[in-house]
Amino acid sequence: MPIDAPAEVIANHALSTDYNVLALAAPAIAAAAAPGQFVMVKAAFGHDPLLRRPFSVFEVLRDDRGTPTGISLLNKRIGVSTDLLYAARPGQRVACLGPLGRSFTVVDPPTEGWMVAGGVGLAPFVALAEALGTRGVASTLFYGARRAEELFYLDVFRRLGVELVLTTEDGSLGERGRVVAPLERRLAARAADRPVMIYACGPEGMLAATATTAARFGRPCQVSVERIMACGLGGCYSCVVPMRHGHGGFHHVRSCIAGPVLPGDQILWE
Amino acid sequence: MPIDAPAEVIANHALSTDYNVLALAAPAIAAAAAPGQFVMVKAAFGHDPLLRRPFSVFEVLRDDRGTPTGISLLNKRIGVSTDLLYAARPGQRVACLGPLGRSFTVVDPPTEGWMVAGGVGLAPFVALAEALGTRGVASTLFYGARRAEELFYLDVFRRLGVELVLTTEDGSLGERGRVVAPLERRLAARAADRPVMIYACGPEGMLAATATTAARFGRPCQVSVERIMACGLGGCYSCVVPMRHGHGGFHHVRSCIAGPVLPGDQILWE
Amino acid sequence: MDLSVRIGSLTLKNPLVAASGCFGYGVEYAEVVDLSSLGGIAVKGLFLAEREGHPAPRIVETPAGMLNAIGLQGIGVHRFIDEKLPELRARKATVIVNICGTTLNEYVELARILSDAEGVDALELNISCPNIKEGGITFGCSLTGTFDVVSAVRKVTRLPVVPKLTPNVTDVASFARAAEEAGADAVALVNTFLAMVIDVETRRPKISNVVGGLSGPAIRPIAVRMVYECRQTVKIPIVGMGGIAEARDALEFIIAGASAVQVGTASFVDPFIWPKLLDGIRDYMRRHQIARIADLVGTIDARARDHEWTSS
Amino acid sequence: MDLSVRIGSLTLKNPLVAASGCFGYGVEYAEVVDLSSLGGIAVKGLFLAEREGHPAPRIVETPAGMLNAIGLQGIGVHRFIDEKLPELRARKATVIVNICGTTLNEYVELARILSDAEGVDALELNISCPNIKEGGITFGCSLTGTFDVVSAVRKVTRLPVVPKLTPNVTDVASFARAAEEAGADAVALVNTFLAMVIDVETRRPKISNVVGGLSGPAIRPIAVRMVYECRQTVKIPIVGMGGIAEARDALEFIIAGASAVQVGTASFVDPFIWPKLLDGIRDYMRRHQIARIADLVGTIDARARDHEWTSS
Ligand SMILES: Cc1cc2nc3c(=O)[nH]c(=O)nc-3n(C[C@H](O)[C@H](O)[C@H](O)COP(=O)(O)OP(=O)(O)OC[C@H]3O[C@@H](n4cnc5c(N)ncnc54)[C@H](O)[C@@H]3O)c2cc1C
Ligand SMILES: Cc1cc2nc3c(=O)[nH]c(=O)nc-3n(C[C@H](O)[C@H](O)[C@H](O)COP(=O)(O)OP(=O)(O)OC[C@H]3O[C@@H](n4cnc5c(N)ncnc54)[C@H](O)[C@@H]3O)c2cc1C
Ligand SMILES: Cc1cc2nc3c(=O)[nH]c(=O)nc-3n(C[C@H](O)[C@H](O)[C@H](O)COP(=O)(O)O)c2cc1C
Ligand SMILES: Cc1cc2nc3c(=O)[nH]c(=O)nc-3n(C[C@H](O)[C@H](O)[C@H](O)COP(=O)(O)O)c2cc1C
Ligand code: FES
Ligand code: FES
Repeated sequence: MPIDAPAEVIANHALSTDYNVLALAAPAIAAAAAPGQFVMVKAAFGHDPLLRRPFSVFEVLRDDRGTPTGISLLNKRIGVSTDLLYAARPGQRVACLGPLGRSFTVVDPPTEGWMVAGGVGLAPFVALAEALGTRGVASTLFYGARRAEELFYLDVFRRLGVELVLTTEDGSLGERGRVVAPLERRLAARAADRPVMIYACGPEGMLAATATTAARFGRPCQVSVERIMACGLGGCYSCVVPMRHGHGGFHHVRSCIAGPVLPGDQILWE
Repeated sequence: MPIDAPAEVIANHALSTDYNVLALAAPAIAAAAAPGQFVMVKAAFGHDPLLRRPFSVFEVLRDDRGTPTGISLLNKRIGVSTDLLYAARPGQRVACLGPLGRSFTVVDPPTEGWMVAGGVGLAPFVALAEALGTRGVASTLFYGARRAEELFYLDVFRRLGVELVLTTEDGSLGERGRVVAPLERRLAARAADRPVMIYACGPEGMLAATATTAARFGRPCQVSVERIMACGLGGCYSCVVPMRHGHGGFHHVRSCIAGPVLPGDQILWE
Repeated sequence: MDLSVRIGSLTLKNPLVAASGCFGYGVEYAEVVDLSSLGGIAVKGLFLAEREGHPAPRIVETPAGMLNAIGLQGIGVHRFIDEKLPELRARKATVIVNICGTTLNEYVELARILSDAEGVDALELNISCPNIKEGGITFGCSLTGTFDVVSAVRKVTRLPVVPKLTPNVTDVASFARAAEEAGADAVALVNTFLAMVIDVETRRPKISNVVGGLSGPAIRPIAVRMVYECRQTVKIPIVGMGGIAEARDALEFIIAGASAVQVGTASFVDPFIWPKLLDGIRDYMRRHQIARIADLVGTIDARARDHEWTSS
Repeated sequence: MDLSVRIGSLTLKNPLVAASGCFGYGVEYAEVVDLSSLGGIAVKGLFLAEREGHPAPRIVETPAGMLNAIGLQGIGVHRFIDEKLPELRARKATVIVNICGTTLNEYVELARILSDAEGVDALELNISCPNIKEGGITFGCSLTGTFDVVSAVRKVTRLPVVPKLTPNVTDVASFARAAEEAGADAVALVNTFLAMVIDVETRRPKISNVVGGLSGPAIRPIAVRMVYECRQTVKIPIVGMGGIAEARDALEFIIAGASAVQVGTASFVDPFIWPKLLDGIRDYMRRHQIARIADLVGTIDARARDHEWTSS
């Protein structure tokens, strides 16, 4: 059952002029959250902005004894609510409902976990990398952004023993170009290798490319999709994704309850 | 010309669970403000709450050299914007437009200045008391509230040499009852005395009683009325007060530009 | 304290109903809300057949409101009866089924099928959805269409029949009257306002269907006025809605003339809203010494505070 | 960059017009706004005679909007011409006079008087004020009423005639067409939505007139849709308004089909809004390489992103 916490802002670290990490006191949500799940956050009082906004659980925060105390969000400013979350101050409260949605399915060795992140699509992967690490799964993060300064938390992934494959659009760090390119090469190179589960989160085009590439190499792929959501609970049917079924048909599933993590090969990409 | 300042909150002192004094950095407004004028304040971003709210200039704040640096507002929580202003934190900005409206006419000796304040109607009188003091006018503040804890800034008035006549509804300080009673007695007692200008601010009923009483004793009376205002500049015609004219007729004047200070004897009280 | 509300032969245990399209089929909320604690649940609009609705984006936020054009995605009446109704019954929900057709016969057919199903408590006729081209609102925007569909459904069911009116008309009260004359047990209003948001950068509408329906607090003052107008016109109960987000808002509709209210958009923002609304209403009744919520309905004191004045 | 806009024989220097009733007679704002920098000023609605309007409270705030029932307080056309027009002329304002009558003859009379006055640039016919009982909106809610009043005024004036339409109708585009057929040079829309707010503690309406007109950002998506519908229906220019608070909002109306826009409520919140709006529009035109604002009008790309799907 989701919890609605009037979560206090514990800390707000600006990572850049667009990105910040917002730490929220929400022990019950933190204790229940699985990698890939999200929360619905209301950033302001009053009716403008009106609706909550969906955010992946970025980190599960813990006290010295390892007890979950809260969660953090990786926030990217793109509009009114994300602006407010960027400017949030410690002490302030934001309504935070969760954890919601279907999480990533965490694999076991010998299967490897390959994470593919584009920009703010990094958000679910700290938690996933931890879960993979706990199970002893060898993991790789393919992570692309516009430029070096927008590749965040690399040390955290390194500390978790995650192999990093980085790309930037301007070539300022890692390979120049899109993140799907090295993924594809790696898949091609290791076609006959150990089993791999691919996890992807990022812009729709990147997800489609990742899913298609994975399918081409016969690898399973879980993608976390992003849709505009009003309720996050299956009530409004705003967040649908067309999923193939039967003989060329499709149906619309609600990504808030059937997802946000969905099997990449079943999505009817535009 | 009114100034629209994105005024930074310098300090916020809670006086009680309902009242606070909010200090705003707004040098240009502070320099221009006259006693009884008001500012239009927008307490939140976004469109809910939508409109600005009118507030009297409570204090003109000055630096060590006496240069105006800002103003303070005496705020009473009664709804959404006043709640937000009660909770405002230093560093935050509120849009503040002013100074607006017609100020009190400050008299000269030997005329005395009698101020009549009900509750938050105290707001314009710190500034007025200072102005009267500067001119050497002997002044008295008749000040009523619900209870002792809601009689604020008494020391400030004492320091300004203002005689205090206090009333509380529960009798916890000063006379029990409404503030117009001692005013009336004083008027009756001093009917043949020196000239007096009466200034009143507070609930409509108190204003009407003050104006009627003043008129009965043939004393001039300036009242600061409170109307719901959308613009504060004469644009919307929302803030009207019916003023007598001619032969039993009346017309509606806009209290934001013709007031908020109006001659008490010309208002058509309900 | 008596919170119960009568709609035709049906008694709701309290005036709070989940609005159609905003609460799935009810079962989605079973973890979050005690479904039996609600006055009723108006389930998502159902056609005879399954429908996939419009492609995303289906909603866009607007100042104090939102636009939606879901396109009535739904599982169809048969799967609803087989897959959802049993759970709703098991959870003791009061079930109001919102039905949509493209022809009069579809409404009649749906009404027949649902009248035979165990656990349906009332029918809400959606003749006001702005988001589909055929049927629906074409009935709701014509007085004879409204009259015809209500009387046709009336003939085939003993369930309470509650047509849901569109606010996109000049005189909503005349539609309430047509519904009353056709035998409706109550009228529900308002559905959403036809509206549009354009992305100026791409010059494309922000939702796939170009236009959608505006709901949420933004529309509340218009909806309250419409309920008030209908209350002056018809005798049957009114189910009021549009932007209710607090107990005070629900009370506004009740005082304007609604016997029951529905909440849609606000339950997206706060799915735990229901007990808060109920507590707020109870608190109000206590403070105002109102023993029966029915006694509050339509008690607005609407004497204009004054005539118009012309200068003397 | 060409920001000019043509309305009949009149050229506005830019598309930004102060909305009637929200800018007094213009002169109130002379200290705050360079009146000559506006595309135009629609002055407060004028009757032949002076009127005192409704008693306070005349407004109440609502979510992202406000209700008003001023009751058309005003100084009457003669005092306007004597006392305000000269200053407006001196300040080089483009003056659009919003006129109201209780009978068709009053509109005609007003039009005649104003056509003879030096400095009036256009007439906006207020046939849509929801806040007065007689006249006004009774014309605006009837197609023949709209046609009749526009053609009657048309006959007596060479000034551009711009009827202002009410949104409280089922099909606003049909009213735009009636206005066009009657010889209007443009239509302006929307006026406010009839609405109501009740104080639940007293059970009295929050404004003295019981009902009032809703304006502000809350209504914007409905207003944009209506402008879009009218654009599909008439050829004459449209003056769009309803909730514009940012350049982006103004652009939305223009892309939907408005040649000019008016701003009302938002200028209460920010009286210094005008240069900000203009800068925002200029910036947009620069970014999108639009040389003439006229080229942007009605350029919405409104192909529905998809047909409706039914399950396979
Ligand atoms: C499951 C999920 C997880 C997400 N996780 C993160 C995350 O960890 N960090 C992060 O920065 N962002 C995340 N997002 C995206 C985030 O929800 C949007 O950036 C945010 O809603 C934008 O809000 P806004 O008020 O700033 O934008 P607005 O000003 O409202 O609009 C700007 C744009 O944001 C998008 N948007 C608006 N409302 C929603 C909504 N309710 N849901 C989705 N998109 C919307 C629209 O495309 C719109 O054009 C996630 C989205 C989903 C669906
Ligand atoms: C010239 C003038 C000076 C004022 N000075 C002060 C002051 O120094 N300190 C102070 O605490 N209050 C002052 N007020 C009153 C103050 O403006 C209201 O308390 C405030 O607007 C309420 O806003 P809200 O959002 O909290 O209330 P809301 O939640 O909007 O409504 C609560 C009630 O407040 C009143 N109100 C709402 N909007 C306005 C408005 N725009 N103008 C006036 N009343 C309104 C209404 O009666 C309403 O029922 C003054 C009012 C005027 C006209
Ligand atoms: C996402 C969404 C879907 C809706 N679907 C339906 C529907 O299927 N049938 C219907 O009669 N009304 C539907 N409505 C309208 C609501 O039931 C309600 O009339 C409207 O939203 C106003 O109430 P609110 O402001 O509380 O949301 C829908 C509204 C929304 C927001
Ligand atoms: C306080 C107020 C007074 C108004 N008076 C008039 C009027 O006299 N004549 C008129 O045609 N419209 C009048 N209107 C309507 C506005 O001109 C405009 O159509 C409406 O407010 C929508 O625009 P907005 O949302 O930008 O305010 C008035 C609106 C307000 C808020
Ligand atoms: S967000 Fe409401 S159904 Fe998914
Ligand atoms: S507040 Fe707008 S005219 Fe006074």
